[in-house]
Amino acid sequence: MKKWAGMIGLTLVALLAWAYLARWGEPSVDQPIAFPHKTHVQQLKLNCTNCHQRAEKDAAAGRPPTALCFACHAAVEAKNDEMKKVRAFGESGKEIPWRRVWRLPAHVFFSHRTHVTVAKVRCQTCHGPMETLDRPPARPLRKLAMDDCIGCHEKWEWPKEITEGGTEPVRVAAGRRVSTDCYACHR
Amino acid sequence: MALWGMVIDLDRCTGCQACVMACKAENNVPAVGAGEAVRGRIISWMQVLTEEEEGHPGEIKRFMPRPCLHCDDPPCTKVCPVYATYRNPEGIVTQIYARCIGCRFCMAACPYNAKYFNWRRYQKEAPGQNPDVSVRPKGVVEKCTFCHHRLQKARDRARVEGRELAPGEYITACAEACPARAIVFGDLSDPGSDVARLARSPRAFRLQEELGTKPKVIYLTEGEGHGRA
Amino acid sequence: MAAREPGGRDAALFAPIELTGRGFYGVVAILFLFILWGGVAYWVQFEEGLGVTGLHQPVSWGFYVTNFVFFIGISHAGTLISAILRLSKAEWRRPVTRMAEVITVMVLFIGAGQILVDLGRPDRMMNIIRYGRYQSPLLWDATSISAYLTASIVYLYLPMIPDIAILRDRLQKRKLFYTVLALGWTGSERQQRVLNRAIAVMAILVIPIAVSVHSVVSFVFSMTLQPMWHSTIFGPYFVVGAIFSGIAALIVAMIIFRKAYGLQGYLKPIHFRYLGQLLLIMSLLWFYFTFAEYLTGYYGGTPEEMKVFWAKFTGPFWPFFWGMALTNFVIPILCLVRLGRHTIAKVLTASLSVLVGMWLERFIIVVPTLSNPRLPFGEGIYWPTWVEWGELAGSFALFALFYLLFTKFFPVISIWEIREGREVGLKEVEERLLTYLPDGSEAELAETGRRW
Amino acid sequence: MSREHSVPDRMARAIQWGLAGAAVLFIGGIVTWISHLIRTAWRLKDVPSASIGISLVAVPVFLTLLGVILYVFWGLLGDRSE
Amino acid sequence: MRVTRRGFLQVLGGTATGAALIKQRLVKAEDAGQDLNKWATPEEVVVPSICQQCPGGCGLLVRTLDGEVAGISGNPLHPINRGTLCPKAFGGLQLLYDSNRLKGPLARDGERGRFRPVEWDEALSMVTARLSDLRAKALAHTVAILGGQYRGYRDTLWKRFAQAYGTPNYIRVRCLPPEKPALAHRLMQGVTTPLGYDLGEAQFILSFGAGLLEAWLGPVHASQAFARLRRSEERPRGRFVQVDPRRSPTAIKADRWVPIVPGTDGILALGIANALIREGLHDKEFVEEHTFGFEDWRDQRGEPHEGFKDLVLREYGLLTVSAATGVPVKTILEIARDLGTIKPALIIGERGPAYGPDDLHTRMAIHSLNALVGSIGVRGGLLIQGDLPLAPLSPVKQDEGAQRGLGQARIDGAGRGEYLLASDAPQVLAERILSANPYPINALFLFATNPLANHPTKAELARAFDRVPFIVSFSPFLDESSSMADLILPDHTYLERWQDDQVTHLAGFTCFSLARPAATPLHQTRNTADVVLQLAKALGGSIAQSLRWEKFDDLLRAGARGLYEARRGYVVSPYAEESLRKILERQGYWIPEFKSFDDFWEALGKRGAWWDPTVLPVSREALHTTPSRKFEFYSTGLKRLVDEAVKREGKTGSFVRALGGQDRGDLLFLPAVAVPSAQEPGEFPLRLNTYRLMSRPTGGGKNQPWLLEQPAVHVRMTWERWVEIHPKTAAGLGVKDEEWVWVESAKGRIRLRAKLYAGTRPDVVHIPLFGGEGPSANDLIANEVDPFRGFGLLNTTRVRIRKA
Repeated sequence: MKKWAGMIGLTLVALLAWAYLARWGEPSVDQPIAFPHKTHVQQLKLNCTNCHQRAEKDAAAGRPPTALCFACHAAVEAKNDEMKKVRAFGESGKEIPWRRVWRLPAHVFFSHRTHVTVAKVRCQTCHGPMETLDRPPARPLRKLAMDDCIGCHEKWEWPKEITEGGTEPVRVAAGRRVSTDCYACHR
Repeated sequence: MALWGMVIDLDRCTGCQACVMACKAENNVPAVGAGEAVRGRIISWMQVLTEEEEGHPGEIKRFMPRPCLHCDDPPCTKVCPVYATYRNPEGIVTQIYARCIGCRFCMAACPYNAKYFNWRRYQKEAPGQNPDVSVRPKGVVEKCTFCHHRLQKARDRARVEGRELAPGEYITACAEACPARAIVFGDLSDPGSDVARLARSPRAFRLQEELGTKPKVIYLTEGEGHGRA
Repeated sequence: MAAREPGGRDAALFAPIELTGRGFYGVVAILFLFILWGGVAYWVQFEEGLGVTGLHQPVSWGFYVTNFVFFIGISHAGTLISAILRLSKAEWRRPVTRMAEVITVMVLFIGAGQILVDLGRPDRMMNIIRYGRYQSPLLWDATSISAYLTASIVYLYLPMIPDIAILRDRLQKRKLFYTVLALGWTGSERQQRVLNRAIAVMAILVIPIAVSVHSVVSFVFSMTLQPMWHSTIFGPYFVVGAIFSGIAALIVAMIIFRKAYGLQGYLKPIHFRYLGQLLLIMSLLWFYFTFAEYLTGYYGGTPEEMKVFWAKFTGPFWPFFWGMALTNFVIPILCLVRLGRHTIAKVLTASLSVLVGMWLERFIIVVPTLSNPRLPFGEGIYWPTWVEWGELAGSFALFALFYLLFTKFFPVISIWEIREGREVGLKEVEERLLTYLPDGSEAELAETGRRW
Repeated sequence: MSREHSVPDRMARAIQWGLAGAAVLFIGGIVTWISHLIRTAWRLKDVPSASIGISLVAVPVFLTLLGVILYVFWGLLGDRSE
Repeated sequence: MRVTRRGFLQVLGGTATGAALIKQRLVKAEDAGQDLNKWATPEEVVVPSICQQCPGGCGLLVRTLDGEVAGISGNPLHPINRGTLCPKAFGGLQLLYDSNRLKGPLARDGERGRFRPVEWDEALSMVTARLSDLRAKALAHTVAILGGQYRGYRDTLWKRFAQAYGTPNYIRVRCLPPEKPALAHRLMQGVTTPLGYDLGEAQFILSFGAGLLEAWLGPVHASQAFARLRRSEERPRGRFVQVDPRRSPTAIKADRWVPIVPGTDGILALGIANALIREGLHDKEFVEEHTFGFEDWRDQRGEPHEGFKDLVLREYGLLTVSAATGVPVKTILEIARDLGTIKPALIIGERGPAYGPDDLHTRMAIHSLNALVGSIGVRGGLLIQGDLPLAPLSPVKQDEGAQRGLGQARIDGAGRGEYLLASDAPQVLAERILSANPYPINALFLFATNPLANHPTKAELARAFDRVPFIVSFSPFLDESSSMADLILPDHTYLERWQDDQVTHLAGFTCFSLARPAATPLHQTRNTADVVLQLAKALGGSIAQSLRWEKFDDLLRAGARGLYEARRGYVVSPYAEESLRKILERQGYWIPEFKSFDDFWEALGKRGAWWDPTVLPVSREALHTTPSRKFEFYSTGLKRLVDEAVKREGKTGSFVRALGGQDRGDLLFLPAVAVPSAQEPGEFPLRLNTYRLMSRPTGGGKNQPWLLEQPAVHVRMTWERWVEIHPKTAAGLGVKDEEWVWVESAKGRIRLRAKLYAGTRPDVVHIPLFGGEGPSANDLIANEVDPFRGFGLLNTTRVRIRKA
């Protein structure tokens, strides 16, 4: 009798664990090219927004256009297979079929450009230490939840030079804080 | 802080339902299908109601487009058990789909029946939808949001450009589509705005005013007179 | 088997726990069928969404909310009645209280479950706990129902402790179970004092909680601005209705167990006559409240209110409304005015009628208001689907099953209270009676004299 | 009934005290929950008065219930250990 | 703390596992729809386009994301709709992404109705082979092209193709051809281009059954004008009267709804004329100076003729009119007084319902009111609609084969005999094909039309189609007609193709809209205009020479050059710029905006339209191009036509018979409508009135769920079609709301849901012509032909109703 109870209990626990793990586990993403962020950021001293240009211009950061890669890689000698692939894509005029790794739920409005150009949040704050990667990440380096957004929004204070200027964003956010209204982000 | 509101001129409204369809397209409101529609489950954030002549049932007197009225004292938000619907600082009555538990208390409490429920999962993400608005899952309540995603985008643009939101930069899809320009949308707290000026018109009235819900959608009656107000 | 024990006198009370016959399994099987229906219905609803019900715009609440109000109403059977009887030291309560209290506990689970069944996103029900807000009457419900549930369980459990001790000592099976629950009861004086005091406190505490529960349930409706909901007397109206349906449910349960477990010796016609009289009073009280509620609405005559009013009186809901009037008032009155003969049959008829009637009353409160919105919409007629019927059947069956299982673990009539009645009750009553009368005891007189 | 402290007896006592603990946890949980709701309402400026008002009634009721439960546990179990 | 409490409570409820599993399932269910490779927000491009859901011609802005359409809004620069839209426009999204669209060309596989997919090249060569073959056998004229509701260069292209190939049978299947001037306008004013309606400036509008705010010329344009009539800053609220047996949404919005016995509109108009003249409220100056035939007159031979005035005063006394029309005398008088005193007033009869057998004279009677109140050629009245200065195309080269083919009579007989005044006569098409009169049809092209669903003679047409050995359809859907085809070459939907639009009937300004493809084509479909060019090229010879453009956009470009060189008009621009231009242009200045045609073309593509905002200062004389240079109450044009016909065919010729007979004498040329004698109700006591819904004016688009869900605002009905019955009539029949009923006519019967609707005359029932799913009113409509439009009469059928 007791054994049975124990068994049932164990199964239950296992089931629970499985359910939770299954929820957390996200499919890993294989990229068409083993892009090394480390080489580009640490060695070549590129900024994130040098390639991810739309992060400064648009709500979505998007992917860098292949033409941008090709701009450099057309001139640089292709040292390995990956670089040859870049060249091949560039010459064919086709976009590299990058796959998305980071994605927000559809009900979230998130503007990269506000966070990058106005609030000057570092990319790594949300994306994690991308500059250390030799290979593209198979899954997001950091897992973000709503509490992360709110935590930052509640603590955030606008830099002095902006508040003293008294420009619009500060007044919209009612004081030195940014909005924590649900409708600022939910859509 | 802005106070978003809408004026609907019933004298101009022709009951064409352009607002209804504009809203559906803008907000990814699903078509529920013939079977569900017959069961009375059409979702229509903006709905053109027909008012009948008193004493002459069946004789339509006027058309009355009814979005969510975004009451300043909304009966629906009081009853929400999880803060999925509340009046935000700019007067928009929200609906947070990710929070809603689908108890439908707000639907029962809304005297204007402006809230709609996803009785089933009516649609998935598909081409043709507006990417600025999320597709609602089954089991949650949805309603007119005054196209607040347009506000998000407009504000984002203004913020990046380091300026105030310009009047007219943010209007709802229904106001934009209305061929008779019967719907005027804007900031009620700005006394110079069109919407505030029209709201002061002697023709202005609010739906079920006696309930004390203080709707921010203001109607203008039909009638003789001169000029727009 | 029971006869070999000294307590063989109350063998009928032990029998259900000691012996399990074929009848029991038969009943359980039937109940399981209904529960299965409910279960399948819920699974379908969970997969497909609430679309499988008959709900629609604008009738967004239907059977489930009706059931919720109804079941929470039934729960007043118990604890409230038993508490009042205990406090008033009504001696005829002894075989009644346990059954009443069990109803409360079991039905509260079922009632609260209705809300979960009604949710569009049951997976998010934890949101109520994580992000709940007290401005919503739904949270008031959650709080008062959990208080009531806690109190009811305690109030059911405390008077059961001596019985559990008896079972612990008497039965060979489930030794640990009874040992734990008996809390080491030996019947010592101190233990008796503690228990009696606790029961007394609980009896007092449980009454306001019970009243609050159904008031709060009514607030779900009356806090909105909707016609025929937004009413100040909804609180007491619901409480009266709840007690009304509670007594009816209690009577039905008593009659069933009397027959099934052969408890004729404990539950005599006199019990039913008393309960019947109580039911009669509640019927009249219910009628008074209904009358007051509808008269106020009618006299005020606001158009929205009248739309709902006529929808109930002559509109699509007339069969429900007049059915309710018939079953809640006419039939009970006819059955209960003279209880001299065929007491049990009459009381049973009246009770069953009231159960149907009170369910209809809840339905007639929930649905017509929603299907007659203020603005000119298409008025929708609501009719439930097999899913909702399944949930209704399943809920009743689940309740019956819970109750039945309870009787297999614990005596359905308080053994020690019956014994106490036999042993000390008679004397106590006599003494107490004397203190009521003008020629009371000397001490009493002396005290009165001093005060004057 | 034997007075010895047999194994099941000790286990029974453990479970009994466990039950009392569960009651404390349960009602403690509810009280914490209520205070959490007050805090949330305060933070969101969402009618904290309603939360406080209700908690003023609900918390004492729950505490009283807890009191009764503990009183019984203590009273009955305590008696036997004497 | 939170975790403990949560965990604890979960255990308490025994819900932990359940919740986790549930959550798991839901999360999965929600993710399933997401395309994992899709980027959330690709680059957004806004492309101007033209709405093709009705002939309104509104400008669109289509929001696209990587070639996927993400939304439609009105083009704020477009002069027709100024950024606003009607409900149909949004259905375009669902039309584009309709799952029932054909994925590529289909060829018949065995019997009709079965198909196999084919490649475009193969399909085109099949058509070419067939066309060459027929031409070689001197049977070019046996190719018939049925075209639907479209205009502009697609019409030009087909016309050219027919002319170059050598078939006279380019037949349009439209009951309301809006490009032509209305017959009444042509006969009474002599105009050859359509008239424009200055609705926005009118102060009083009297409409005879025209669904002004629903499905008239353009609902958006009309709604804007209506709004201006109702509320504008600078003038008092205008008045609007709707004469209609049905209280349509337009009638609901009117200040006065005049329910009328169907088909008696002309009599009412003459009654109003009577009251106007009797009370001396007509515009005496205009009548005296600009009209002919008002007073009695003598012709060159000295024979006396009765004038309009005498006719009206003699024949159309208010009591007579009131009895015939069911409109109270008081109402007639009040309308006449408003009409005579509120200026400018506008009377609309064009594109109203078919008024019955005496349709032409009814329309003449209605139009004569415009002359009586002097609303011709004035602000707020009727204006002349100028032609677009498009570049003329080189003349069609016709070889011998083409000339021979074109020398043949048209199969539908349009332009001859009783159909002398009709440009197309699809109503008789079925009968002619079936009887091979005057010749059999060997090939049939179906473009933008679905006659087997939308035409009253659909049953006959279906049989006729069986006789045609080769049918090519260009429909993007497998609809009733295309499923009869041998070959389906699916067209793009309008958001995927190059196209133009040339809207007529505006408030005097001219407008050319241009759209380039907004969405990347979803399927293997092709713009039919391109396909026609490809066919012409494959056929070679003079056909290829006549249609020598590579792509349709080359043709558009060639035509638009005319606009660039016209030295007037502008590519639409923001309001401020535009008003400045208007002022300058009124003073005779015109500033070129572009240095080259390429710049012009690019701007046209980016902004969506060219227009000439300046209403040409047209003198009243220019509006009257009749022999008398006046507005003719007595139509000498009609007299000439009749005289010629009599000369040709004799006094009993078919044309004269179609007009109502020679024995009516002068009444034939005056707006005289015979007062019908009272009819016994008989077997079919109710009149059937068909009407067009705002949401579905021209049929088609079965898979636009938003519109089908809420098709009408005045009755609550969804997806299905319905019949509107007056509650009193319904009570007499024992019919309740939403019950099924049989609607029966002499032709057939259909089962519909009854909707009780108080806004109607009790003796009339109404069925929307097009709408949701369900049987069509075409199954009831008697196959009566209107000889002046060549289409069936849609509103004259009598029916009865039984409970089903």
